[in-house]
Amino acid sequence: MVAPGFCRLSLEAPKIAAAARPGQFVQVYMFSGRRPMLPRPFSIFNANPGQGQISFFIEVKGPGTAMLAAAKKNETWSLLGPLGNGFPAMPEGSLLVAGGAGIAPLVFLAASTQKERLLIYGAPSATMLTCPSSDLDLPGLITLEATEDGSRGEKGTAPELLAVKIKEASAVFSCGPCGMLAAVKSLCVSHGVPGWVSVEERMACGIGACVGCVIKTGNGYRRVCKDGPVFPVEEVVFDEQG
Amino acid sequence: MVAPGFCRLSLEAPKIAAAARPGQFVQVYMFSGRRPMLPRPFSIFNANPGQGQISFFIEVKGPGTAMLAAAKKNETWSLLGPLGNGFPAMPEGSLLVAGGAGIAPLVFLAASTQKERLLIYGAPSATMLTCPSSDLDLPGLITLEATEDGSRGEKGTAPELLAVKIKEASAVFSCGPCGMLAAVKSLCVSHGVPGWVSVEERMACGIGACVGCVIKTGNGYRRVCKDGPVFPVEEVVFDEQG
Amino acid sequence: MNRADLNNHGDLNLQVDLAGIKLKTPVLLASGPAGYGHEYRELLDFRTLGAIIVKGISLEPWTGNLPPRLAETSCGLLNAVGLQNPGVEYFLKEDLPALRNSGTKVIVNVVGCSPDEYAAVTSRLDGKEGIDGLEINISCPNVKAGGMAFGTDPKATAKLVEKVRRETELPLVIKLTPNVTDISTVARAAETAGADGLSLINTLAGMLIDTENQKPLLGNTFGGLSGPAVMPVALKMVWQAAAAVRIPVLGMGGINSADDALQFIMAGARAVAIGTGLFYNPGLPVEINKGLAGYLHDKGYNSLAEVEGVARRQKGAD
Amino acid sequence: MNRADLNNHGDLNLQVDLAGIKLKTPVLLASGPAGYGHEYRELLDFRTLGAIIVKGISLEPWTGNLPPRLAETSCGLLNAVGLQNPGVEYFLKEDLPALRNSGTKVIVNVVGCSPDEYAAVTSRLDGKEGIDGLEINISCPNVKAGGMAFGTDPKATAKLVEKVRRETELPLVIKLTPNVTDISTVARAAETAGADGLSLINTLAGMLIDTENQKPLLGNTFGGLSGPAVMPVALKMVWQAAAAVRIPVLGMGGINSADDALQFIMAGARAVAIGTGLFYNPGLPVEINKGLAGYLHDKGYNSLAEVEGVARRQKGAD
Ligand SMILES: Cc1cc2nc3c(=O)[nH]c(=O)nc-3n(C[C@H](O)[C@H](O)[C@H](O)COP(=O)(O)OP(=O)(O)OC[C@H]3O[C@@H](n4cnc5c(N)ncnc54)[C@H](O)[C@@H]3O)c2cc1C
Ligand SMILES: Cc1cc2nc3c(=O)[nH]c(=O)nc-3n(C[C@H](O)[C@H](O)[C@H](O)COP(=O)(O)OP(=O)(O)OC[C@H]3O[C@@H](n4cnc5c(N)ncnc54)[C@H](O)[C@@H]3O)c2cc1C
Ligand SMILES: Cc1cc2nc3c(=O)[nH]c(=O)nc-3n(C[C@H](O)[C@H](O)[C@H](O)COP(=O)(O)O)c2cc1C
Ligand SMILES: Cc1cc2nc3c(=O)[nH]c(=O)nc-3n(C[C@H](O)[C@H](O)[C@H](O)COP(=O)(O)O)c2cc1C
Ligand code: FES
Ligand code: FES
Repeated sequence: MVAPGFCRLSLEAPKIAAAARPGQFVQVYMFSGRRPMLPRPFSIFNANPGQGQISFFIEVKGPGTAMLAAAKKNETWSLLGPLGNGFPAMPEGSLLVAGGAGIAPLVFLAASTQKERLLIYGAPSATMLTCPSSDLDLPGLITLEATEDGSRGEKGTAPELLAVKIKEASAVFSCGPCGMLAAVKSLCVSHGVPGWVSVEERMACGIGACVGCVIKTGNGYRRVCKDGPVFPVEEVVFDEQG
Repeated sequence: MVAPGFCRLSLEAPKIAAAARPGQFVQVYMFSGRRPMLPRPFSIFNANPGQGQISFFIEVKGPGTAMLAAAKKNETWSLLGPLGNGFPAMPEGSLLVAGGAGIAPLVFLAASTQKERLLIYGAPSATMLTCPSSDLDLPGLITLEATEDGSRGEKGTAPELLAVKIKEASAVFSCGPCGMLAAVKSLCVSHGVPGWVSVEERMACGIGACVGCVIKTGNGYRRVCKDGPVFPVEEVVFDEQG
Repeated sequence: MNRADLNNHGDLNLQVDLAGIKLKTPVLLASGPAGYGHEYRELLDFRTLGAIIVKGISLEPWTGNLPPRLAETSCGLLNAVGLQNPGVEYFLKEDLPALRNSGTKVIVNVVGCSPDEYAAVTSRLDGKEGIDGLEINISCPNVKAGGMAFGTDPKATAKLVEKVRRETELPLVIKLTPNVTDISTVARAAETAGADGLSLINTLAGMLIDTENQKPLLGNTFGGLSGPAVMPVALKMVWQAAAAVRIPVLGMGGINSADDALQFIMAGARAVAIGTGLFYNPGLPVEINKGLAGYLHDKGYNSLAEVEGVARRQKGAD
Repeated sequence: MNRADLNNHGDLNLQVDLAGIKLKTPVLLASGPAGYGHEYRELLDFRTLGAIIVKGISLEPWTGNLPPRLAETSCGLLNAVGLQNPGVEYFLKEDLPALRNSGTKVIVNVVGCSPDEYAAVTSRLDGKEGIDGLEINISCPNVKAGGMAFGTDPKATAKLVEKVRRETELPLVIKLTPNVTDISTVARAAETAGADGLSLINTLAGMLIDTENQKPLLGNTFGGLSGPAVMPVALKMVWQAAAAVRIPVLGMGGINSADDALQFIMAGARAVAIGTGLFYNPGLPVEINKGLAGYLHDKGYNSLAEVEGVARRQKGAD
């Protein structure tokens, strides 16, 4: 538990740790024919190939995440990964935009380089800025916090802050709730800044076989698990369904 | 765990302990819409009104009994009971015939009096005579063990031993597998000795409402949970279905 | 406001009118699991119930099916009780008097082997004090028509409902079977023939095999599946039935929480019934009432009517 | 003999002949969950499978349904993928070549909007190297007949099967939908029209509602229920279908263990398929093979044929 309803889970998984790229995810198997039944996907929050470890940053939402939050030391979990495409290489002067639990893949991304980069981290209020600040204490990373109620950092939403900062950005990398990503998309498009977003959808196989996890894109339905989870922001179609 | 696959579970349940009569049972609630879903019925093995405790003697068969066998100290379980009719009063010179896990209600019955009584306790082999001998160490109770492979006590089945002893018996009280109870029935009927058996059937409500737990009797289908679990042996119809 | 305080539901109105029966709350006991109510009255305060629907009653006593009659499945229960019941005369004499004082409305579930038998039971129940409505269980095999259930054929359903309708002025709820290709046509047939309401679903046909003994686990081979496993199937059929008719619908099938109950109401049900859930949690009806009241309170609604069918309106399904 | 040693099944014969397709083992991958096989080959040794049944293939590419397409239920999975697929030409060019070397037999699941489309797909697949049989999914909506699935009407089923039969000599397995009043008549219609085998069940129609957003959870409103929740329903339909026809039956629906698989075989199935189980346990097919071999060994049987339908014989159901 790092904050109420959130936990950081570290696992020994040398192969995944060695192969993982920022933006990729891992399926955690529950191995049961009842809820939680399907494997649960989590972004890789941190990968340490030296120690053979990876970690997740998990928000407890239902039975699967509750089980993981209750996991004890030395328990064994079955993992499949790394899965998905991951983010492209980040250019100098990139802007990372995280909403709430969407911080997970962006921390790994931020840690993957020492280039100049700025993280905008927004949430409705201070209590939802749950990522431990030690995880954000990365060489050369500047973090700007934003809360809608002004309880920490700037008062406002992450996209509002992005609107101010985007002019100086070479590229935008974002993860968070749909509404936020939609706002990020309009900003990127209107400013002509390339952007990438990591999106979520309910998954079954997690490996591209079942076509269950699609989202609407400009190129038709695309699989989040195999074609994503990272998509060029202009490709993703956000609508009320989201 | 008192033997592999068996456990003795003691619970604080003052009201049940005070009201319980031998042959009655308790429903243990699982409170879940998935297996183990339905409450599980167990005979009262021991009731101590003074200490407000009851105990069960449980054979692990599936998910429900496995959960109970794994129960930890200070856990709370929801119980409903005592349920069912229980055995009638036991006359001097009664014979108790137990097969395997069927020992549970007969130990409570044996402990309910100091009258002269004989317990025949049979199982396929010694490892299945699982009831701790301390529980059978009751004033005035004589226990005869029987195993089919002769690994402990007499070699033979409980009914074979009963056939020898029944002539001296005033009444027979029995619990165990169907095949054994059917043999007990023929012996009681042919010797004109009154007999009572505690039978089992899958239950849902446990209180007589759903008519799910019936067995075939000379008086039509009767509910094990409400009209039983103890029936006059001549009333029960044993057939291949059992 | 604390959820635990919601027992009296504050100002919230949980009352509903089901086919002319005024219910204090929208949570009923489904026919079967609670029998004729005697036993569960000790485990559950009946005054918190909208109504109890008693177990199916036939003209003469029925003996029911060979045991075993029950089996647990993955998130479900198979039963093959076979509608064992003591017959209508016994019910009137021995069960109804106690039900009159149980603190809730009483709906009697009616079964039969022929339209004449259904009609005869209905006629015997008509006008009896303490009976607030009838639920006609049309899942019984139509003996004259090869044993398929009445409720699998819209024409047989219509005939049966018309016949029963002539015998009583009592609110008439027709209980549909889910083992059909198209629930809408059966629902419409029942409405046109004079039903005041529909209830669904009855159990889904199923079976298990005991691989040790190499034979079906239930004495009757086939049984009816209920419990959480069937909930998505039940919800879909309630959605379809509510689209097909204008009379109110009583939804049931695997309801295990207030959220499940809300799903049925948002699909178009006027009220819900709990069957299998009672076995594993006799407090479930009370929990669901509290949960529904909590939901209305939290979202600022004044009555359940405001959410009835709301998911259908959003989808433009009406 | 240790269960763990049973990987090679010793002397035991797990081979079966399904509709003329010789299968190494009686455990197949059901159509859909494993797509066209590429991805699961890394998680599962296909040589242990009787066959892979690939995901439904139509004449032209189908785009499928609006997301969300998946939802978990109590012991079940709802899916509304909507048969998204790249069409038969793409399949032949991009998917079939890899399947030829996958180490197992290949059965292609065929879908369509009209009998003509089914026939056209069948004709394109006919005679292609590496295709061992076809499974005709008759759960698709019959667009010309009001959108009810072909498989809900015995006449529409017969017409469809006859038409497809004319296009190929390949073994033809007809995949039945469980959303029908009477599976027997559909099963017989398919047999009479020329089917070599039947497979069932496809998913049960169901839905869920998101009470937070007050709308159906799936983008398509309705979806198909699969997984352990449906197993007793599937088993009963396999039992009935096996009673109705002489051609072999491939059983599926919620199989989660070797004991489940045995139940289907004892009900009369020749072989079984695993769908949803693959998602939560990719090793399930291998486990089931081992479990079946272990059962045969422990009980002294030499082949699965000795237990096929054994629970039916005991009940005198044949
Ligand atoms: C590629 C990917 C990466 C993810 N990374 C993270 C992460 O790093 N940290 C984290 O906390 N969560 C992450 N998620 C979301 C996480 O997978 C879900 O919250 C989790 O599966 C919920 O399981 P549950 O059993 O606890 O809740 P459930 O009862 O299954 O669901 C609770 C609620 O969560 C939502 N939900 C469920 N599954 C998904 C899903 N696959 N995608 C989106 N929403 C879902 C639904 O609204 C549902 O009502 C990610 C999802 C995807 C697809
Ligand atoms: C009145 C009564 C008293 C009982 N007393 C005892 C007791 O003192 N100690 C004890 O160990 N067991 C007793 N039982 C049996 C016990 O209830 C079952 O073994 C238990 O419910 C199995 O639950 P499970 O989840 O472990 O296994 P499940 O998976 O539910 O069942 C495993 C196997 O046990 C059998 N079984 C399941 N339920 C019952 C049942 N209600 N009656 C008979 N067989 C069943 C079936 O063959 C089943 O295949 C009693 C049963 C009844 C009806
Ligand atoms: C043990 C049992 C007995 C039942 N008996 C009847 C009955 O007599 N008449 C009837 O219409 N439905 C009967 N049902 C069906 C239920 O009323 C209900 O429709 C079904 O179980 C689905 O709801 P549930 O999942 O909440 O149990 C019975 C169900 C069970 C489990
Ligand atoms: C995600 C998914 C996709 C499916 N796609 C198909 C399909 O394309 N064609 C078909 O005939 N059945 C399809 N099915 C049905 C399965 O083949 C199977 O009949 C059903 O899921 C029951 O088996 P199960 O419970 O083991 O999954 C699909 C099922 C799932 C879960
Ligand atoms: S989860 Fe199966 S394709 Fe993405
Ligand atoms: S278990 Fe319901 S009547 Fe006995």
